[in-house]
Amino acid sequence: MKKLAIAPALRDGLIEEMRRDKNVFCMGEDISIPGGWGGVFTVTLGLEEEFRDQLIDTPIAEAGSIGLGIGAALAGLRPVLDMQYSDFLFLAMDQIINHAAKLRYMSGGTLSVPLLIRAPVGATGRGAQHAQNMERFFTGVPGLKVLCPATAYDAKGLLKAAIRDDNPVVMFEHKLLYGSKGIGAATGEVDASSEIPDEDFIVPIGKGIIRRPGGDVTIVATLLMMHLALAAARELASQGIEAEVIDPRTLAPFDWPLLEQSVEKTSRLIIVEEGPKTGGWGAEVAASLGERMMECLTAPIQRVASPDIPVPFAPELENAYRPNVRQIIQAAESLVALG
Amino acid sequence: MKKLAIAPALRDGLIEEMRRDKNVFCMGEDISIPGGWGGVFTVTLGLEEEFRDQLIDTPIAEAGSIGLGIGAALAGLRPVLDMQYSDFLFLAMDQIINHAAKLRYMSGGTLSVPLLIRAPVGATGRGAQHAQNMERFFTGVPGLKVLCPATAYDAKGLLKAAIRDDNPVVMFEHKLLYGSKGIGAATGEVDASSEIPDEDFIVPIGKGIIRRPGGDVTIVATLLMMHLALAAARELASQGIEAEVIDPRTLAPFDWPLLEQSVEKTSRLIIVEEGPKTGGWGAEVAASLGERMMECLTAPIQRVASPDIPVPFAPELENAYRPNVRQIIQAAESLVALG
Amino acid sequence: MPYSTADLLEFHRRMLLIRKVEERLSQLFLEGTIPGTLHQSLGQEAVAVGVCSALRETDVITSTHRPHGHALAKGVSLPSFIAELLGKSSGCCKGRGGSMHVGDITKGMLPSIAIVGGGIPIATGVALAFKRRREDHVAVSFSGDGSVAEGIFHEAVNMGAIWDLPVLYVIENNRYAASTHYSRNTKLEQLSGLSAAYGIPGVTIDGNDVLEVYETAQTAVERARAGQGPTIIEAMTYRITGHNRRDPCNYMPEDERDQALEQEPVKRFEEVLLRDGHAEASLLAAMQTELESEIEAVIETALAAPAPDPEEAFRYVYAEPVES
Amino acid sequence: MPYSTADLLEFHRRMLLIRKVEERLSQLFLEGTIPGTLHQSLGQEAVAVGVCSALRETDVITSTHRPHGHALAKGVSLPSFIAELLGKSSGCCKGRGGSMHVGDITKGMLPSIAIVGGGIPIATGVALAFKRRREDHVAVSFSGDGSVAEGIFHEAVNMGAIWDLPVLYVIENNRYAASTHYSRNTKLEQLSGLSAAYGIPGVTIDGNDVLEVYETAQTAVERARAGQGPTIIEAMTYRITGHNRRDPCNYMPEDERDQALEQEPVKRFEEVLLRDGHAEASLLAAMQTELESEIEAVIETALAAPAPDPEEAFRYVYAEPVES
Ligand SMILES: Cc1ncc(C[n+]2csc(CCOP(=O)(O)OP(=O)(O)O)c2C)c(N)n1
Ligand SMILES: Cc1ncc(C[n+]2csc(CCOP(=O)(O)OP(=O)(O)O)c2C)c(N)n1
Ligand SMILES: [Mg+2]
Ligand SMILES: [Mg+2]
Repeated sequence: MKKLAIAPALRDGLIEEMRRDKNVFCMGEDISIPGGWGGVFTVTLGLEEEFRDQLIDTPIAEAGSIGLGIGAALAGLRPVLDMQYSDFLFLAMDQIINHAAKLRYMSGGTLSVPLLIRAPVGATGRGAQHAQNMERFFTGVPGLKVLCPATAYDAKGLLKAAIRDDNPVVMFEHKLLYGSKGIGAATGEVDASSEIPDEDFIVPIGKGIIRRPGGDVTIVATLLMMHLALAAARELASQGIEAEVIDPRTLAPFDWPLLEQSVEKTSRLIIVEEGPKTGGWGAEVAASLGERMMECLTAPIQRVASPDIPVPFAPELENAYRPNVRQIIQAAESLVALG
Repeated sequence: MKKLAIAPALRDGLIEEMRRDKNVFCMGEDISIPGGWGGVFTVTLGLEEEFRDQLIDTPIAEAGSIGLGIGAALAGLRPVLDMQYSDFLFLAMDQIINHAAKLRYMSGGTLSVPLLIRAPVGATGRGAQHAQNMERFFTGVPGLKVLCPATAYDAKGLLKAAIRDDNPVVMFEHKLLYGSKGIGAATGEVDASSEIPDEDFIVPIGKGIIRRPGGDVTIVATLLMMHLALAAARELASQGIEAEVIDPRTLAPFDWPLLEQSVEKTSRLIIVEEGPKTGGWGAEVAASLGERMMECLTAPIQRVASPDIPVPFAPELENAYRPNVRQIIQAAESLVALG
Repeated sequence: MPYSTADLLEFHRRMLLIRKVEERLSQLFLEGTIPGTLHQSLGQEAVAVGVCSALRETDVITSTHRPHGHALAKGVSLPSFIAELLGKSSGCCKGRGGSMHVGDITKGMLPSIAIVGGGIPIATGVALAFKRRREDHVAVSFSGDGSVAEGIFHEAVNMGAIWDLPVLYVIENNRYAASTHYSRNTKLEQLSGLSAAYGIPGVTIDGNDVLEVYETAQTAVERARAGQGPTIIEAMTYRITGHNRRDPCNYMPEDERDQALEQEPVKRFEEVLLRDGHAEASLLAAMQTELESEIEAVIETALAAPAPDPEEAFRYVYAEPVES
Repeated sequence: MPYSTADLLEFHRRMLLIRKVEERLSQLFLEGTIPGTLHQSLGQEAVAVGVCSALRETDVITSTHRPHGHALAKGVSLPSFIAELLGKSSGCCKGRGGSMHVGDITKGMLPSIAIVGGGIPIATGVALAFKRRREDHVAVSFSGDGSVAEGIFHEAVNMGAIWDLPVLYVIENNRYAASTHYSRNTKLEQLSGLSAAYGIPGVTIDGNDVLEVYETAQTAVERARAGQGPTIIEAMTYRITGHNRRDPCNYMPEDERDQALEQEPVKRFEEVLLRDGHAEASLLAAMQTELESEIEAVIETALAAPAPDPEEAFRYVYAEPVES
């Protein structure tokens, strides 16, 4: 056991998987330049020596790189693509959605695309084009899996599971949770580090976790928001409201049974999401739970999310963009007040 | 007044706007090649003579073309981009979402991007890459407007409104509704033609319409699904169930008051959407209505949508993909049965 | 290069197979038997056959919305190919793909890709895998003259070039992208000139001469297998049919079309075979009859095959989880 | 070209302004006064100043994540520029943009674009508008050596070329894209060689020589204004600072860095001015002092300016509806 932040935990995961299976390799911009940074967030730092043969520094060509990744995956390799910032995924949507996600289906099940794309999300003072939460654009795309680890344990475990999975997977990592001192470093007050077992382990894709049990209200959240939800739950407890915090860990597939059990118990649901409220992944959770569990709900499902605006630069505006603990507490109080 | 199908109604709209304002121009692949087709669905057919100067045939370069459109719009022109098939929008997501949608905000309101993108949607026997409904990917993107005309009147009126709008707009048109004999022609059994006034008119962006009044259940649907909803409503009426069919006509902005009034009356809501159910625009409608109107609902909000699969080729499979009248009727019956 | 008569007849047979299949498909489409759309490669058979004849089964190709010739030339079985176009579960993609997505990886063809340019990076990625595994296979990306304007062409070819990947970029220049003549969209005389941007060889050849195509492909394939990287091959040809079955081709000047019909590869090669005494007319006629009856038999079987079960529409979206 | 002493001093003043502003910004960033990130253009001032000096206010530029030099050279006012970096509502983008998105259309600069390559088609589209309106303005796209691998570069430059648009593609080759040397990602000796793919002129110049940059830009601008289409200008330069303020540049060989510091444009031009007798050292020192105190005053004002009101975060998402 050792305590690690997310960036080094991911690094360990890559090391283990690249050792285990020579078909695994990493591709991305600036991931293994000698004297460089090991990617913007240091995840591949120091790997160049042992894995010179399993690291490919690419030109700035996101669509092409992912396209090459798809080809390599179809041919039996297991590429792990580093996206620097998830906002750049918009450049590669065609390759991901029209190709990676569909080729298995289009081939009548004869092919598979074991591709992992790692993409950092979150607003961190960089303005509108390096800040988005992109989960909504991939959740619900048939053929894709979408992961959102909030802790170092999950980051490593899901990374390893994704590398071994035969499907295309997009893993979103939150910049404020890395705990890295990389060139894109952005300090979050949140500690996402975990005790990491020495043995090989994976976190199964599609299994959520109860981060904190409670009987009064269910709060579902991922990534940075999961940590804010926990902070809110602690404050709520001091007011006598026991929130159950559910971290689905993966958005596709989604652990419906876990959430349903929780809501059966609490009969109240809050979804917390970074990113514009309209059309976020939280909409699907609310719609789907509403469809199936309306009769157990004592109050409407609430979504705490960002306003429907591009991510602004100035810290005062960005703070108005990023959902906060106060809002989660208020949502919980108002639900409980409804009876 | 004359009766027109959607393709000729759009053509008339383009003619009127290009005559009215020389800053309006069309760009796209194969839109004005002499001896060609006027775009895949004939919308710009025959315009080359009068508007030689306002039609630009582009290379196959969707991201670049939209990028050029953005630049031209920033510089004061009003480009109308033709996408051939909306599936190709994935190639241009970066230009649309990272640039067109945000530049006004990023510039502190000093710039605007009056750009219209026309993009045909719908499954029509062409397999997984020429068939998607892309509305979900643009609805909820701050800065964008999203239009979905189901009739020729709305198509022309919304087109004209969009061209005059100072924001980037994506207009989805359904291939099975065009009524064109274009090279991509796909026969729909549905007649979407309308009586079109001779005078100048627009359909305001953000205003929905009640296509059929009814007191028992509200059905909200756009494009082809709106016509299926009407067909379902007619059959339901014969069973004594009066469905109110709401066509929001635009998904962003969305006419919430119209829908809310309807649901207040009927207390039951069905959303019909072509495209995978998970994460569709219907999720937002269900989540949002559920959040605000739970107490008026006598039954859970139902979504009738496609299964979570890529669009399959074989007609038998495609029919299982495309939501149908039967499913809408069943959803309505089950809601009414719940009391 | 010295060819045996048998070799030459085999080139001809392969081209004729494509020609006859496509002519028949066109009828099936007009009858309404083939759903969706249909992009034929009539007139372009020499490119598919010339290139694929220089490949092994283990080499992998990607194709486009116009993949029939490539599929048949690469060895996708006729029954599974026809069944796919008819949307049958016996199709090479079990009816999920259709005309624009035929392929069979066991024959070295990925499901073909109907997003213009979309297959170019994928072929390059397959080549990357070959190189990483030190296998001497090559990948071939077929794409049209229209595809070179897409950004993905540029990204992929550049990566193929800088990493010396074993891949051929075959640009099938049939003069038109849909209704648009290629000269409208480039300042270059020939699209092979694009190779200058990537520091790799680029050649323009007569794509209607099956032997020239074959020989050019062979050279490029050898280069690729030897680790010397990619080649751009621009094969000049002509689509002697519509972009799809609904296209009257009014944008093609009549004299251009007439000239193209003169130059079309099947007839041309037939003339060479007769002229040089490799075959009698009767032998060629017999070959054609044989092919036609094979095709008829295949179509009959395919028509009788069951459509996919709608209950099965949900299969094949995800691969099964792998045990860890 | 004959330059007056006043002209030469003006080139110097413009470069020095950028240099001094950026040095000061770096301190403000390290103190934590500037939020977010900071990409400086130290060492690249001659490109910004040389090119923008060949432009009119009505000409329009697009820039990148590294836009400070371009903004100041194009005439974005120092107060609104500094205020933007500090996230103030008096900023040129009212605090919505930040360091990577500065711009002011009234000075002919779009909000700069931090998606590598993203501004290239936009500049081309601005040029399209100029051409359609028969205005003789030009558009200039600034982008780095890293941007040429993006597909959007290819799509946009090709359209600029085939339609003879009045646009300059200025590739600021500072040798590195983030930590990656440009030679890793191309087989070409010089990136100007890419112009061969588009049938337009391409030149490589010493981007640290402000006069060479200016003259090259002038020629290309004249071509563009005359309707003769775009030019690719590769300006060789060097980033004598980190990619951003956190970068120790360990990937840069020491001798390469030392040499680059020798060649850096501000010092070089200063030496020329002194050598050729255009200025005394004291005059240059006075110029610097003046700039420094101007900058200090501007920073002081900006620091005292109010931050944007969070209630106002929702403004500027949509343009108001236009009456029909
Ligand atoms: C990205 C993309 N844009 C547009 C289309 C629509 N489209 C299908 S085929 C075609 C023309 C392709 O021309 P070319 O590459 O020359 O191939 P050819 O049809 O001549 O074989 C177009 C524009 C598409 N399928 N994909
Ligand atoms: C599409 C995209 N990919 C990656 C990045 C991350 N990134 C920011 S700057 C940079 C390097 C750019 O290099 P270059 O174009 O040479 O410009 P320079 O930084 O040298 O000015 C990268 C990779 C980005 N901003 N956009
Ligand atoms: Mg072609
Ligand atoms: Mg650079």
